[in-house]
Amino acid sequence: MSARETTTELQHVHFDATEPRTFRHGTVVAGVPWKSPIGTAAGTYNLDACSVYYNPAILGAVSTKGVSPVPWEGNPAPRTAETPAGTVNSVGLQNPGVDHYLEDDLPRLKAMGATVVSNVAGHSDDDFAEVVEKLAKSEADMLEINVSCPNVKSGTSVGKDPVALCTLLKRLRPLTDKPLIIKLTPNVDDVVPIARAAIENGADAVSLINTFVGMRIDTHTGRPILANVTGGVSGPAVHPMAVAMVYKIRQAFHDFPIIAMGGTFSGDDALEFLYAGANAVEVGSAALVDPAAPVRIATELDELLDSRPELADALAVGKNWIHVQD
Amino acid sequence: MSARETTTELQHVHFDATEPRTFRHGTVVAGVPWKSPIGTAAGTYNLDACSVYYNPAILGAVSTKGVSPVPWEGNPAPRTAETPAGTVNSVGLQNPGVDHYLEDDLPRLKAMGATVVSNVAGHSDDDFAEVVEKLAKSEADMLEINVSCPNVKSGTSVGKDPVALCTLLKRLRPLTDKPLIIKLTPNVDDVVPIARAAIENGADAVSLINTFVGMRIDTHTGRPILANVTGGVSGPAVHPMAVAMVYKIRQAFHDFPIIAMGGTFSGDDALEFLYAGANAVEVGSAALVDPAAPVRIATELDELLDSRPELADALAVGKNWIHVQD
Amino acid sequence: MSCARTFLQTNPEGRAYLPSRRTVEIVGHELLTESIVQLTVRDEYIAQHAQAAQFANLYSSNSLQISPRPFGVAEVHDDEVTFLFAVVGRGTEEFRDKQVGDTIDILGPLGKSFDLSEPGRYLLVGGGLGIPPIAHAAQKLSGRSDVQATALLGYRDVHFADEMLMRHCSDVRAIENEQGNVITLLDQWLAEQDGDARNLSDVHILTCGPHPMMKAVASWAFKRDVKAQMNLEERMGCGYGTCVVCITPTIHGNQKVCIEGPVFTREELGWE
Amino acid sequence: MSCARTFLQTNPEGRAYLPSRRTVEIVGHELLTESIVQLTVRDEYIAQHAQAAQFANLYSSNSLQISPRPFGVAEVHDDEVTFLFAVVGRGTEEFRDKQVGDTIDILGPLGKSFDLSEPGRYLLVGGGLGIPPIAHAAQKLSGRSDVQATALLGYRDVHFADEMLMRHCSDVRAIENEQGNVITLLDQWLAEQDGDARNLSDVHILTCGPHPMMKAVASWAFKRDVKAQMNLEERMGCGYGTCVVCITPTIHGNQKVCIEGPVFTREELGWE
Ligand SMILES: Cc1cc2nc3c(=O)[nH]c(=O)nc-3n(C[C@H](O)[C@H](O)[C@H](O)COP(=O)(O)OP(=O)(O)OC[C@H]3O[C@@H](n4cnc5c(N)ncnc54)[C@H](O)[C@@H]3O)c2cc1C
Ligand SMILES: Cc1cc2nc3c(=O)[nH]c(=O)nc-3n(C[C@H](O)[C@H](O)[C@H](O)COP(=O)(O)OP(=O)(O)OC[C@H]3O[C@@H](n4cnc5c(N)ncnc54)[C@H](O)[C@@H]3O)c2cc1C
Ligand SMILES: Cc1cc2nc3c(=O)[nH]c(=O)nc-3n(C[C@H](O)[C@H](O)[C@H](O)COP(=O)(O)O)c2cc1C
Ligand SMILES: Cc1cc2nc3c(=O)[nH]c(=O)nc-3n(C[C@H](O)[C@H](O)[C@H](O)COP(=O)(O)O)c2cc1C
Ligand code: FES
Ligand code: FES
Repeated sequence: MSARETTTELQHVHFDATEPRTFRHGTVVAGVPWKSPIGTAAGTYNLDACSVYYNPAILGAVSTKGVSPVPWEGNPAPRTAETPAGTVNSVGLQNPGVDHYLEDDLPRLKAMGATVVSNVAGHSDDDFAEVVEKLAKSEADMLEINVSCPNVKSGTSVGKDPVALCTLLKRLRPLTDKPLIIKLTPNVDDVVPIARAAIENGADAVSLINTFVGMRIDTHTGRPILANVTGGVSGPAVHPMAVAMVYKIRQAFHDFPIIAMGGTFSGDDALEFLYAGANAVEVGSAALVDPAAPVRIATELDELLDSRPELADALAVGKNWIHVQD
Repeated sequence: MSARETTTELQHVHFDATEPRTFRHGTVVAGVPWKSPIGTAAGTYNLDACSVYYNPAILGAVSTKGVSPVPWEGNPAPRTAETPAGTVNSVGLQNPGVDHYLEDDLPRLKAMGATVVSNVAGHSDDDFAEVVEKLAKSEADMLEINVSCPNVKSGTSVGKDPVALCTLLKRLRPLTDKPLIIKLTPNVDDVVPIARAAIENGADAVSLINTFVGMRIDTHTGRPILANVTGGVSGPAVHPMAVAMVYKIRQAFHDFPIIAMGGTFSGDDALEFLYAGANAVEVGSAALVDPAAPVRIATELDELLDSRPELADALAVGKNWIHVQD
Repeated sequence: MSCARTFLQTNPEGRAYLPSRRTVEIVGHELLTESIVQLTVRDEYIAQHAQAAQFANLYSSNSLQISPRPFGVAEVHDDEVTFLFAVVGRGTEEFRDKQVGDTIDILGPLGKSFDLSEPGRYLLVGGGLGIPPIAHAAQKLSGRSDVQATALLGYRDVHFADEMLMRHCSDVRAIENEQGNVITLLDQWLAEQDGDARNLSDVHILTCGPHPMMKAVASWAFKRDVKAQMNLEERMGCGYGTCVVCITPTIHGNQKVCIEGPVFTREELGWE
Repeated sequence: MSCARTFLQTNPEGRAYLPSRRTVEIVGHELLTESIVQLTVRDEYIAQHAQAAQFANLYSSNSLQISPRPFGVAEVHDDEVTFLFAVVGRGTEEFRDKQVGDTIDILGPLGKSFDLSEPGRYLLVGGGLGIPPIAHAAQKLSGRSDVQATALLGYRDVHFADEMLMRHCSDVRAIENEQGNVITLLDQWLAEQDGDARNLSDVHILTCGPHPMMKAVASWAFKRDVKAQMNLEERMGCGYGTCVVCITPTIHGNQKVCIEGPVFTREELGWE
């Protein structure tokens, strides 16, 4: 492989994320200003691991790993396998619990100046309510309810059922004034009715997509690679599906905030989401293979938005792009 | 890019598909013997275009383009866009109609000695019934009912609804003694109930996956690339999702024939499907980027099966692999 | 893959087998302008069989990008095949960055050719990156005593293909955007004709270029009842006729540009 | 990226910024056996900072394959960093086919190192492709007057790393499968000890190799109450601690191999 190809595909090379920087183009999501339309996606930003590569305060927001009422151990290893242009993971929401998060990660992130989206994990409505109640009194800027994890038992049952989602939201909404984001799964017949349930029952935004159910088998042994057998596929492979889902929700609801994610590896990928109708974009897998990727992508997008003033101006005041279908 | 990498990734290079060959390992699908577990996937094999690259009779089977009661013009162009490790297409089942198929493609394929899976397209139960009735009297070896096309109106409504699928099968089953395959969509909450509806209502096999809904936006213009806005994603990108769905159906139904497709680009990819529980594998997108791909893949798989006698012996008598979960 | 052997075999219906996708060597690589590349590969099979306006698929070496990149054959010498292309996206960027000695995957020749069977006056009307197949047509016509060829070329700015055309055609006229377009050249050409030459029944227009240009050429031809063959461009899924992705509306319904085209007559397209 | 500048900056909490993924040049590339490659890259930052048993991620140049490939640093000279790896899959096949002068993407150094702070006798027990970090430990210990190092190496067949170890360690003992394994070597070593040397309280085992081997070494150490540090291997999603993919059960619960390891003490793992 020559160095030449590298310049097309791996633009992170020679990119210095540690240089102090501010972006010209920001966005507003459910009333919360983001310094860039780019944030990090839940489960791919760990404070200790990432903050030595760049300052999280320069990004639009940092979505943190899902926290549950008590610490969770997650699934056994191996928890990842490579897939074409992606990976499949089965972490299963291992996390040290909401109390640890409130004492450690959250105050440290806020002290750094970061805008924080606190991702919430749960096995049941009770779990979600308990965590939301605790986060309600915290410094978190937004709460993101993960009803779409394919790696925990009953992880997506609420996220696939508009009625169950309605029940959950009726329970959570009174618990907090903070913006509530519902994180949607792509593993559904149609994402629009689920988004509608979120929108009509008090959510302030939706975020999508979480991962697609997938698996890999080791053909030497004939056995699944993941100890959990199946996992969630993310990365460039899922980008076109994510764009379609964002677009469909935007066509159905012209004004509701959407945070998009799924395979964003470049500023151009992010721009595609913004044209599809997203108000902001989060970077997940790209950060796993290059810690500085969110900053690189935010920098690339900032430049691309310079020549798209209409889109940039809309985002700056919390509006989004709508394609009028011919 | 050096020639070296080519040898890892693009094994079709210097592969002569026109050499006469027979495979050591075959399979049996719903009673129909296939000379290899590898066939072509519907919509990616056109007789005139492909038969000048290899003899279709050497493959397990040839799934032909979906045919409808009358000729269909499909969607406007552009109908394809590239996606990471895949493409998204919006052909919309353009085809010359079942009568042309019965007069031209089918007899020619049978004269060549090919095993033929006739793929059936329709907007309604009436459409499907009309085509199945005509094919029932033909030389077709198997009929595959496409209730999973994301590119035509009401293309997937039956494929997402177990009740509608049951109604359709009750209608089709009496019309023919030929094996009926139901082609499943991956755009569902859960593929198992749909497979169950097929299995319990007289289908002889299921095939999966059809394409995932996806789209691309041209970031220079901000507009969708496909004239139809959305299309169906296929190619390596979807392989891990397809493997998971095949595996889930196999875990639920240990003995029912499954034909797998989705991103098979090598013999190893096909082997993964067989270990997941498929009885046969069809090649779609790979054939679009190398006409000889199905033959190359069949040749690679044949060699891989030499060292997996247990799997090969099972397939030879119409059985499949089942993982006993620990 | 041995092309010779492949070509000797036939399928069960007696049609000759064609070589499938293969890896070939790059033997020439030149930047004609900042964004236009002339690429030459060694492929005996295409060199021997390509007809005017036939094209070949080139493929990215990056497995993320699986789709074919179709390019018209521009010129053939011995076993070498030359393409001319503009750098517009990821695939063409990658091809620009290749070097002599590198390899590239290829499939072809593909598609229907211009019909050059009749004698008469041929007007080869090319615009921008539509010029390559026009150049190939000129090469195929050159040396024929029963035809008279005139190349009418429209450029945005740099005249990147004049030289290539002049190797095959004694009458090459080119224009750039600032001065006009190929219609200007067609009008000028027409004005020069006198006497019997004003009867255009022996004139054949072969054209390739941007859609609006070809539409304008078709309309020019229609008004004067001149025969015209148009070489279309469409996004392709396979390039060899198997996927029905690359259609264009014709009077016979949607037809595949890659195998029923890329050449269509004005009448087939119903362009007036 | 300028490592120097990066290293001078600190994050809002005062921790030094680290260089992110970058492209480096391959300056050495050698096949030690048919399937074992010695790869040397120029990376000043890793060369200066890597501690024994730290590792680096290498990345495929093929965008289909995004996952990191972690490899232990085996040896460092000036600004050059050497890895030893077995060709087992797509990524390592690609790396085998690279050449001096090519580039490769890298991130590191990553992970926790062996604790070499105490004086005493170090037994460096490596098996197969677990030998690279053992070699690096030997390099780090070499020249220290307060320690005495013995390398005990187990190979399947070819002794691909004896030479490297002997550069840093005067006492290198190796065995191949046919003759026994590292436990055989440990037993032999123990049998040689007499007098005060039979008191093993100053002995530190550092080990890396296949899981069953390390388990056996841990059990050997447990029975004799010898301190042991194990260098684990696990599939990784990121390699720098952000994704919680690479866990191993410990007495403190699941811990990340990439950042809380790859080195764990026998006690932390609860291996007996
Ligand atoms: C029959 C035919 C002959 C052609 N001959 C020439 C030629 O001689 N010289 C030349 O410069 N160009 C020619 N083109 C256009 C050329 O194929 C595209 O410019 C090229 O594929 C762009 O590839 P990319 O990867 O750089 O662009 P990207 O935009 O990155 O490509 C993404 C996908 O879209 C397809 N695509 C993008 N633009 C076009 C287009 N205009 N036409 C068809 N597919 C497109 C690509 O093939 C690829 O599959 C021809 C097209 C056709 C259909
Ligand atoms: C901390 C650490 C240090 C290592 N040091 C060395 C070393 O010095 N020398 C050496 O030969 N090997 C070492 N390994 C193992 C090495 O990482 C794998 O052999 C290599 O990643 C295989 O890559 P592949 O693309 O050829 O294999 P593939 O099977 O094609 O890889 C697919 C994916 O699985 C991962 N994977 C496959 N096998 C392993 C494995 N055994 N451990 C972790 N991930 C794996 C790959 O990284 C990749 O993401 C180390 C592993 C770890 C975790
Ligand atoms: C290792 C890993 C862990 C994840 N953990 C979470 C999580 O805790 N909560 C959540 O809502 N999503 C989680 N996700 C999903 C991502 O936030 C994101 O939605 C998904 O990966 C798609 O984006 P990407 O393709 O950019 O990675 C995780 C993804 C990965 C790869
Ligand atoms: C261009 C194109 C046309 C297709 N047409 C049909 C069709 O007519 N009927 C059908 O059941 N599936 C059709 N499919 C779906 C394929 O048969 C297959 O299920 C899907 O592409 C996944 O396999 P792959 O990744 O190997 O392509 C089509 C796919 C493509 C790419
Ligand atoms: S591109 Fe596939 S039929 Fe023309
Ligand atoms: S590999 Fe990501 S935390 Fe260890």
